[in-house]
Amino acid sequence: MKKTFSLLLAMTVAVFSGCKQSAETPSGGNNTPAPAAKQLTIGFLPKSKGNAYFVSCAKGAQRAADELGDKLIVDGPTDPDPARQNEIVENWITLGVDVIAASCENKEGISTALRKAQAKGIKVVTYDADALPDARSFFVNQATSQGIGYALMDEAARLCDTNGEFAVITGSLTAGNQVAWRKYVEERRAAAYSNMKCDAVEACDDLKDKAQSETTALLSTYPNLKLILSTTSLGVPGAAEAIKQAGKTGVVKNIGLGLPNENKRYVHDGVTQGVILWKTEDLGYLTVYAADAVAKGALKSGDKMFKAGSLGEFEIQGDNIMLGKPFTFNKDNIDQFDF
Amino acid sequence: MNTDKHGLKKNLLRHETILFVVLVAEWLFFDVIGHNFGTYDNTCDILRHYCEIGLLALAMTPIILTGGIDLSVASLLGLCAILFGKFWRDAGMPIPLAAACTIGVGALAGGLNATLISWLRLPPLIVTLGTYSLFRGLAEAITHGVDTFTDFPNSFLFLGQERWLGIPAQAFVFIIATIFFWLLVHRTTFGRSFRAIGFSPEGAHYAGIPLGRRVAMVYVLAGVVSAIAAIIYTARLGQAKADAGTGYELFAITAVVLGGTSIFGGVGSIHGTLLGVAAIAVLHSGIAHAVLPGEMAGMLTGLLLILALAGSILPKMISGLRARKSAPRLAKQIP
Amino acid sequence: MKQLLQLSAVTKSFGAVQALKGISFDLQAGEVHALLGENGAGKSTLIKIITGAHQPDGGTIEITGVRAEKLSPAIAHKLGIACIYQQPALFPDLTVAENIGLRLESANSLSRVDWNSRRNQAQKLLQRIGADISPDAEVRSLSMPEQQLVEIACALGAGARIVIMDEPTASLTQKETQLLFAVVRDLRASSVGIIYISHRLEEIFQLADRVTVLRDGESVATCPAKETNETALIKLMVGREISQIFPPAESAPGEIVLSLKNLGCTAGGVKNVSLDVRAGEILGLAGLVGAGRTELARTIFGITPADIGEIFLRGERIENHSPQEAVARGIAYVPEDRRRHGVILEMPVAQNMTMAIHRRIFPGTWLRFGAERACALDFIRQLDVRAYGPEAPGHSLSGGNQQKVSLARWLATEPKVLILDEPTQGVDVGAKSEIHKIIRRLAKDGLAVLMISSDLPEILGMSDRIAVMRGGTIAATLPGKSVAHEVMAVALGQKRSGG
Amino acid sequence: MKKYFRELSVAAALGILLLALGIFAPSFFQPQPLLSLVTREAPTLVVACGMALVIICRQIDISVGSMFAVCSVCAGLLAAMHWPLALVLAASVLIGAVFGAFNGALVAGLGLPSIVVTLATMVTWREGLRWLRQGVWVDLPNDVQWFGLPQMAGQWTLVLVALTILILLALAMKHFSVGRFIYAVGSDAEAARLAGIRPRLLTFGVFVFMGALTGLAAMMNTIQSPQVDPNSGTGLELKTIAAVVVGGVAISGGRGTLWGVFAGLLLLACISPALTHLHVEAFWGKVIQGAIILLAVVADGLRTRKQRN
Repeated sequence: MKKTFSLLLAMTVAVFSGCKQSAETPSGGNNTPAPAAKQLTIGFLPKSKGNAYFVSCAKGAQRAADELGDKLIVDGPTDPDPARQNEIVENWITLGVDVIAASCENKEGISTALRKAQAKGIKVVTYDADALPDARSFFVNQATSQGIGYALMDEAARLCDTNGEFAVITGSLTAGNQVAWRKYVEERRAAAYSNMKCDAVEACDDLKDKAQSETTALLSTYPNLKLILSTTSLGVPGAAEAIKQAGKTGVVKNIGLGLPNENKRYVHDGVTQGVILWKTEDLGYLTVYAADAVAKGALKSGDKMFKAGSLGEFEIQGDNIMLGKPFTFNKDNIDQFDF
Repeated sequence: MNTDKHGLKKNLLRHETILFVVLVAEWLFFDVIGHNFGTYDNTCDILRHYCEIGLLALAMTPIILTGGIDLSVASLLGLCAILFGKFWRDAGMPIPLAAACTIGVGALAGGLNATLISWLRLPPLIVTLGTYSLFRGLAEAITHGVDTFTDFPNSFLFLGQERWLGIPAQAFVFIIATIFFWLLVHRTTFGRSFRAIGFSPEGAHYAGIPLGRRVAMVYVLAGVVSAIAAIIYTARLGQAKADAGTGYELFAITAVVLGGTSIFGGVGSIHGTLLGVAAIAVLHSGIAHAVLPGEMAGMLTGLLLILALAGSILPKMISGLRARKSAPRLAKQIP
Repeated sequence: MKQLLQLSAVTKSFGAVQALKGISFDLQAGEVHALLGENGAGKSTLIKIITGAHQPDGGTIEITGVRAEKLSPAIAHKLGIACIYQQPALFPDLTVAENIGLRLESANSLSRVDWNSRRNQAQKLLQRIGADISPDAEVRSLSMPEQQLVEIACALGAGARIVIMDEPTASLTQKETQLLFAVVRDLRASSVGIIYISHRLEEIFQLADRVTVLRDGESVATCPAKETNETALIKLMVGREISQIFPPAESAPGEIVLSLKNLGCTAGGVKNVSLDVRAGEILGLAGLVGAGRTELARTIFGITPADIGEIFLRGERIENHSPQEAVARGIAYVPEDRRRHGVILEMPVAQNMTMAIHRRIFPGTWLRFGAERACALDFIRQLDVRAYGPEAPGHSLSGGNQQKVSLARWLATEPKVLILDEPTQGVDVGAKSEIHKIIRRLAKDGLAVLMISSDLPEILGMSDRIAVMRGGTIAATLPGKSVAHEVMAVALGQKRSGG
Repeated sequence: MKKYFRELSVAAALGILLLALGIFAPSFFQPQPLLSLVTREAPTLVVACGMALVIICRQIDISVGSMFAVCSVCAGLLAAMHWPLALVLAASVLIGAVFGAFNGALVAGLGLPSIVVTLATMVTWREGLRWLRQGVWVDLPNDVQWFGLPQMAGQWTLVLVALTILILLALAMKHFSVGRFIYAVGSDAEAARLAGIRPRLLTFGVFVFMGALTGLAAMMNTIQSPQVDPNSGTGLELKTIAAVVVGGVAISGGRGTLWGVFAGLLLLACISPALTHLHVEAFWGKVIQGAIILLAVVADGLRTRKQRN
C-alpha cells in the first residue's frame, strides 16, 4: 500500500514537472499579430452536435473555410449539459485557436469563457444565439429572437384569420433560445392578436417521437385547436405526423421553425403549412467569413457593410451583421432548397 | 514470511497502479499529439471542468462501497443550483447564508434517499431512480424551466473562475473533500463499516454495526456534496438553471467503477476514484486538444470501462481456478 | 451387486493447495457408503467432482461402467446423480412445487410446465418423507430444516440411482431424522447407491454399510461399518487419538448475570421465557430445531427485539433494540450461520476480529492498524487460529478456524454474557474439542455462557445446567448431569423417553 | 389474490387515473387519439417485456436506448435502399441480437456486472452513432409507413404485435420450462447451476433476446413515421426500467410478472397525456413520475416491513 503510494507520488511529480516544461514553450500564434497570409484556426461551436440545423450551418462554414484557406474545428456538446460549451471554449483557448465562432446555449454562462478567450487575444464572434455584448466583437444575426417570435406568431395569425386557439410545442422548458422565442410569441399575441388563445405549452425534449405523442394528447384535449406552433425544428415533423394520424390534415394547421428537408413531405401533403427559417448554410458561411475578417483586422467596429465571398454584401447594424429576414418555406418554394 | 516479494507483485498488479499507468500513458500520448495539452493552464482548466464531477464521484464512492448506488446526485445538483439562486436573489440572502441553506437542502434531500433506503430497506437503484426524476422535476417546476439566476457578485464568481495561489479556487474545495473522503473511507471505523456492509449487510448487522445509520450517512453525505458541487457549478458558469449537471451521475458512476470500486460493494478506494475521474477528464480534454471528434471521448470511456473491468476480472479468473470457487460466477446484480 | 460409481486416482488442486491427491472410491447399488473426514479433508471437493460442479485435474470417473468425461451438473443430473447439499440449494423466490419441478423435470427449455401434475408430485414426495409443507409455500418463508426436507424430496423424486447426502441431518429434529433414515433404507432396498456424509458417528453406525475415511485429500481407509468402531474411525480421521471426553467443569457458578422474565417476541415466535444465567456457568439450551432457541438468542441480542417481558443484566433492567445496544451492554452472540453472519468472508481475520470493538480499539473513530494487528495476533495465539496471518481473508480459513475468528470477535468485546449458537456445527473433530476447551476456560474465568446446541452429547458434556425449549418457551430446566433421553423427552414433549 | 397483490394494486392505480380522466377529461377517451397514443407506446412495451426478463434474471440492461437508436437508423437506411420490408425487419432484429450478444458475452461469458457493462455499451453505441451519422435524419420511401397498409390497419397491427409478444412471453414465463429457468437463475444462479440449469447460457440468451426485441421495437417505431430520428430511444432505458419496477418486478431478480409490467407501463405512459388533458402544466410531469416510482416502492417497503413484524 505504502509502496504503491510513493510510486504514484513519484510519477505524479514526474508528470507535472514535464508539463511545466511544456508550459514554457510559447503556446499558439495569437500572442503575436498573425501575418495576413497565415492560415487561421477557427473554432466553430454549435449548441449541440448531431443536430441537423447545426450540421447544415457547419457545412456552410466548412465551405467558407475552404475558400479562405483556414482551418476549421467544429466541436460542440454531445450531451445536453450547458457547462460543456464552456469546457470546449476553454479547451480551445489552451489549444490556441485564432478565432472562436460560437452559438451560445447560455448567454451569461458562456460569456465568462468567451471574455477569457478575448483576454488571451483570441477574437470572438457569435452566431445564431448571442452572448453578452462585451464578450464578442460581432454577432452574426440571422434574425433576432424578437423577429423570430413575431414572425412565427404573425404566420400563425395569418393562417387562423387572427382568431382561435393554438398550442405550442417547445424543444425543452429550459433551453435559452426556446424560452426567448416563447416569450416573444406570447408578447406578439398579447399585443396584436388578442382574439387568439394559447391553450398549452408542451415540451418534446428535442425528440420527434415525443413531439408526436404530445401533439396527439393536445389534439384530443383541445378539440377547438386550430394550429400547432413548434419553436423547435424537431417539433414540426412530429406534430405533423400526429395531425396526419388524427385525420385532421388541414383542419389543424401546423407551422414552426424547421429545416426544409425534414418537412418537405408534410408540406406537400398539406399537413404543414410552412416552416420558418433562414438559410442555415449561409449563416455558417457568413459567420466564418466574419470571423476570418475580424481576426485579420479587415472588419472593425464601426463598419457599415461587410462583403462575404460569393454571398455578397451584408448590412451591419451596430455590432450585428444582419443575415436578412427569416424565410418562410412553403409548398411553392420548398423544393428549391436542400438542407 | 516472504510477503515482501509477494506484496510488491500484488501492488504492481493492483487496479490503481494499472490505472495510473494508463493515465500517464494517456497524458503522454495527448501531450505528443495534442496542441498545448500538457500545459499548466490546461491542467488548471481540467481541474476546473471536472471539479463537480469529481466531487460527485467522491461522494459516490462510499455509497458504492456499501453496495448501493445513487442516481439522483446530478438531479439534486440541479435542484440545489436553482435553490441557491432563489435564496440569493429572491430571498435576498447574502451568499454565505444562501450557500449554507443550499447545503442544508442538499442534506435534507440526501436524507430522503437515506430514509427510504435504510429505514424501509428499499433497493437504492429504484429509490434514487425515483428521486432522480423527482429532484429534476422539482427544479423545473420551481423555475417553470424558464427562470435563470445570473449576475452573481464577482467575489462569488471567484470561486469558480479565478485562481488563488496559482491554483483554481474550487480545487481547494476539491482537495479538502478528497482528504475528507480519503480519511473517512481509509482511516476511520466508518470506512471499515461501509466495506463490511458492502460485503455482507447481514454479517455487519450481527457484528453490531449500526447498519441503518451508516447507510443513511453515505446518502446524506452525497446530498451535502451535491449541494456543494451545485454552488461551485453556479460559480463556474455564473448562472444557475434547472438543467445544471444533466448526465453527471453517469460520469460519476463511470469514474468510480473505472477507479476499481466494485459495483457489488466492499472493494474500492478513494485514490482509485480520483484516478478514474482523472482518466476520464484527461481523455475528454485530450481529444479536444488533439482536434479529434468529440464523440470519441465517450466511446473511449466506454471501451476503457469494459477493459478495466475485464482486466480486473482476468487475474481473478486465473487465480480463481486455483481458489475454491472455480467457475467464474455470474455477477449478481446490485441489491 | 452392481457397481454404480467408480472413481480412480482422482486429483484436484486449487492453486497451490492439492485438495485431492489421487482418490479412489466406489459405490455399489443398494449400499449406503459413508464418507468421513475432518473439514478440509476433501469430502466437499469429492462430492462436487461427482456432481460435476468441479472438473477433476486427473483420474477417471466411471458411472455404471461408462467413463464420464467432462461431467457437468446438467450431465450428472441426466445420469441419475442427485445431491442434497448441506446448505439447501433452493430458489428462495419460487414455491416448493416449482423448486421440486425444476429439479425433476427434463431440462429441455421448450417443454411445457404441467402445473397440476407438478403440484401433485410435490405433494406426494413431501408426504413420503413426512414433511408437512404446502407445495404452494414460497421457499423463502420456510425454515432451514424445512428447506432441507424439500431438498430431500427433490433428490427422492428425481429417481436418482446415486444419491449424495451431505450432512442431511444437521438441522433436522429427531423425528425428521428417523423419517429420513427410513427413506434412506427404502432407497437402499430399491438398489439405489447412497453416499452419506455426516459428522455424527452414531448415524454412520445406524445406516452405513461401508465407510471411507478421507484425510488430507487422501483416502486412508475403506471398510465395512460393522468391522469398525467410533474410536477407530476418529483415530483414522484425525490421525491421532482424541479424547471424546469433554473438559471437566471446574468452576462454581457465581451471581446471576443475565435474567429473563416472561420474555416474548411475536416476530421470533418466542413467548414467556424466564431464565437465569450465572457467572461461570455454562447453561446449555437444548431443544428441537424450530423450538425457538436461535430466536430467543436473537431476541436477547436485539436483532428481533422483545415486545414483552424484561431482561435484567446484573440486576439492572435493560432493553435491547439493536445488536449495537446489546454489544454496548456486554452481551455477545456467536451466530449459528458463521458464513453469513459470523464472519465476513472477504475481510481479513484481523478486521473480522475487531469488528465489534471499533469504539474501544479505535478511540475517536480513527483506525489504529498497530493496535488492531496486536489484538488479532493475541487472539490468533490464544485460540490457536490457523491462518497465514491477521491479513488472511476469512474465506481462506477452514470452518473450525472461521468459528474461532467469530468467537474471537465476541471475546474481544469482553462480554458479561456470551451466547453461543451451535458453536461446533460443521466443525471437524479436532477443532471441536479445542472449541470446547475454550468455552470451558471462558466459563472458568467467570463468563456467563448460554450455549445452544443440537448436538446432544455436547449439551450433556458441557453444560452445568440444561434448559430445554419447546414451542418457543422453556419446557424444563434440568441439572447438568442429566441423561440424553430425559432431555429428549422434554424436548419432544413426551412423558416417556424420546430416543 | 395475495400472490398478484402488486399487479392488482398497480392496475387499481391505473383504474383510478382512468376514472379521474373519465370524470374530469372525458375527451381523453376518443378512440382515434387513444389508438395513436397506444401505438406510440407499443415499441416501448416490447422493450419493457425484454427488460422484465433481464431484471427477473437478476441483470439489468441500460443500453437499450442506444441499441434502439442504432437499430432504428440501420432499419431506416436499409428501407431507404428499398430492401423488402420483411428483410429490413429481419436485419433490424438481427442487429439488435448481435448487440445483445455483445452485452451477453461480457456479462455471462466474463462474469462482468451487467450494470457497468451496459453503461459502457450505452455510451459507446450512442456516441458512435452520433459520430457516424452526425444526427442526420433518415428519409424513408413512401410505402414504408405502416408497412404500406392504411393508417388504421397499420396502427392496429403494431398494437396487436406488441400485445401478442406480451401475452406469449407472459405465458411462456409461466408455462414453459425456460421461463421457470429464468426465474430460477434470477433467484439463485448457483442453485440453478447445481440443479442442472446452465445459468450463463441462459443469461446470455436473455441478453440476446433483449437485443432482438429492441431491434423489433426499433422497426415498429421506424414504420410509424416517414423519417427516422437518430436520437430516438433516448431515455428509453429509464422509462422501461421504471415501468418494470413499478409493475412489481423485484430488482433483485426472481420475482414479478409481465402482467405487472404491462400495468406499470400503461400507468407511466398515461401520465403525460393525462396531465395535458387535466390542464396541468408540463413541468410537473417529471415530479409526478418520480413520485409514482417512489410511491410504488414505498408501498412495497411498508408491506414487507409489516410482514416482518
